[in-house]
Amino acid sequence: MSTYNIRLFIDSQLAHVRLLGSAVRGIGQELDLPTEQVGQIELMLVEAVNNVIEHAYDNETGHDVHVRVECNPDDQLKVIISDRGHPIPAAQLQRGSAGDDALLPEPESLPEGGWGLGLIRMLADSLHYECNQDGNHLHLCKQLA
Amino acid sequence: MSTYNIRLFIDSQLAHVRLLGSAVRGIGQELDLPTEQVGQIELMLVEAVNNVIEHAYDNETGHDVHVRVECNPDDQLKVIISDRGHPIPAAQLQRGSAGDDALLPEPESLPEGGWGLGLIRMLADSLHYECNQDGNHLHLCKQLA
Amino acid sequence: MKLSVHTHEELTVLKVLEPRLDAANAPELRLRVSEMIGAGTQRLILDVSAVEFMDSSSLGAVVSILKMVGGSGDLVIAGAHGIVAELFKLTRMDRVFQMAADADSALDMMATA
Amino acid sequence: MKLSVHTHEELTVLKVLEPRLDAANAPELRLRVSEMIGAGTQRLILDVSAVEFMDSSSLGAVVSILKMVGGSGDLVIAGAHGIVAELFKLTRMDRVFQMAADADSALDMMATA
Ligand SMILES: Nc1ncnc2c1ncn2[C@@H]1O[C@H](COP(=O)(O)OP(=O)(O)O)[C@@H](O)[C@H]1O
Ligand SMILES: Nc1ncnc2c1ncn2[C@@H]1O[C@H](COP(=O)(O)OP(=O)(O)O)[C@@H](O)[C@H]1O
Repeated sequence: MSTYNIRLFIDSQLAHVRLLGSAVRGIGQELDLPTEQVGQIELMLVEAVNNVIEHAYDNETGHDVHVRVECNPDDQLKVIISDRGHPIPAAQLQRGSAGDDALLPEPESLPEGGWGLGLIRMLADSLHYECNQDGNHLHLCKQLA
Repeated sequence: MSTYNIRLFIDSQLAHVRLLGSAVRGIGQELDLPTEQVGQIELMLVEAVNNVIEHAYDNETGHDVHVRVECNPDDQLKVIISDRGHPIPAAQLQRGSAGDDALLPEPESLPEGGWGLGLIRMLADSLHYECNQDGNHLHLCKQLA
Repeated sequence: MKLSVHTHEELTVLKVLEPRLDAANAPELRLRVSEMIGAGTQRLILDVSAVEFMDSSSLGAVVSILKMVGGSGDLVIAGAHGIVAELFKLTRMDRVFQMAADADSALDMMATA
Repeated sequence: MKLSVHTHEELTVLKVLEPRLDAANAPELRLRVSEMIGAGTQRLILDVSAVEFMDSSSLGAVVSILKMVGGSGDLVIAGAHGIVAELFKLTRMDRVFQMAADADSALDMMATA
């Protein structure tokens, strides 16, 4: 089967994120992916989009959050999240590359946040981040079962 | 609950229409709409998008098909399909306003097409078509149960 | 396109194993059936029980299949449900097609026809 | 946000009736629980069996609820399944929370605690 793609946009408001999440869930179901994988794809997308709204745009409404979904149903699904706000600091992006321990906050410290990038790393089969004149682009790839 | 909106784009290729259909189905499920209504919304959308690809763009790839979904979960869902191709001829658009009989081809004539606009009229609770410098916009509105 | 074909004496049950029939894959369905007819199939049950979505361009393909098999007694649509059944009803094409709840009742219908 | 509250002696079962817990509604959940605690609730079962999706910012709200009720013996998360259960597992926060399969086993767990 050939590659399809679709682009989705919301305004930078947390209340709108569920529309992106559910749209991508619908696409995953249409591609007949296993339920667990659909949930994982939705979670990695929502974490990335929440970060864009909260950090790239500092919770300011009126900015576009852009998601591109590319899928080759026999093979892999790519989700690319783009924004034109502050880029992810390199130090945050590299966190975790030293090993799993640095990826997520210690449970016993009862953290109330700080899981987003670590979860994205764990849920995506590969991750690539690129900043250019069109903005910041987080490429997440999921191998399909 | 307040109004949300999301914008979706595909290239003008029939093979990509299922991504739009399933994304909007996912949104309908998220809003907890009855299954029948979700199916009706997907069908009216797909008929409108097929028409844009086949007629507005004469089956030429490389053009954008734009769908905007606005929802007020307590009240109504609006689906606006936009293109920059040939507009729907006024005569086609007015077909059916004279009564249901003119809306759809006669079953006994064994038609192989010609149902699209009639189905859209039957499935949408209201319909409004607008052509301006940004293109052609078919506004379909569905009251939520 | 995933299809399964079962032959019961002179009857063929063609089950569509895709969840979706639309403008992108309806031409292939039409082609596959025309090949089957070329190879001798005359009486056909089209089992759409696994189809969750169908648009009007695939309804057009099904009408064209009806014309290929000849008469309406020779084609039964089985298992239409949800928006698929509604599409046949809204277009009033359920007047033209023989519709059965499932493949088994379609077999009964054709046996007594 | 739709919540149902049932009181069993000094235990409160708070069931989230939303299919989704995320950054948009987690602050409200946190607020509602803090009001309940202000009104005297001490031991809480948070029944998430109807929740089909949960993100890490709502996990943060649940940690904050844990801190509000005091000790981990006083909060049990019941009915986490699918991606919700996976979120607790991936973040290893299932080590910190008491987790029960459903509200009934959470009640048993708390009765014997
Ligand atoms: N899209 C982004 N744009 C800018 N900064 C980001 C982005 N995503 C993450 N960050 C930075 O990385 C930090 C860690 O992010 P994360 O692991 O998601 O945890 P949290 O969002 O809970 O702080 C954030 O606090 C923020 O400083
Ligand atoms: N989006 C559109 N842009 C341009 N022309 C259109 C559009 N939609 C419909 N039409 C015109 O209206 C006619 C009737 O459309 P429809 O009822 O959908 O049936 P069909 O597409 O099967 O011909 C089409 O044949 C076409 O000429």
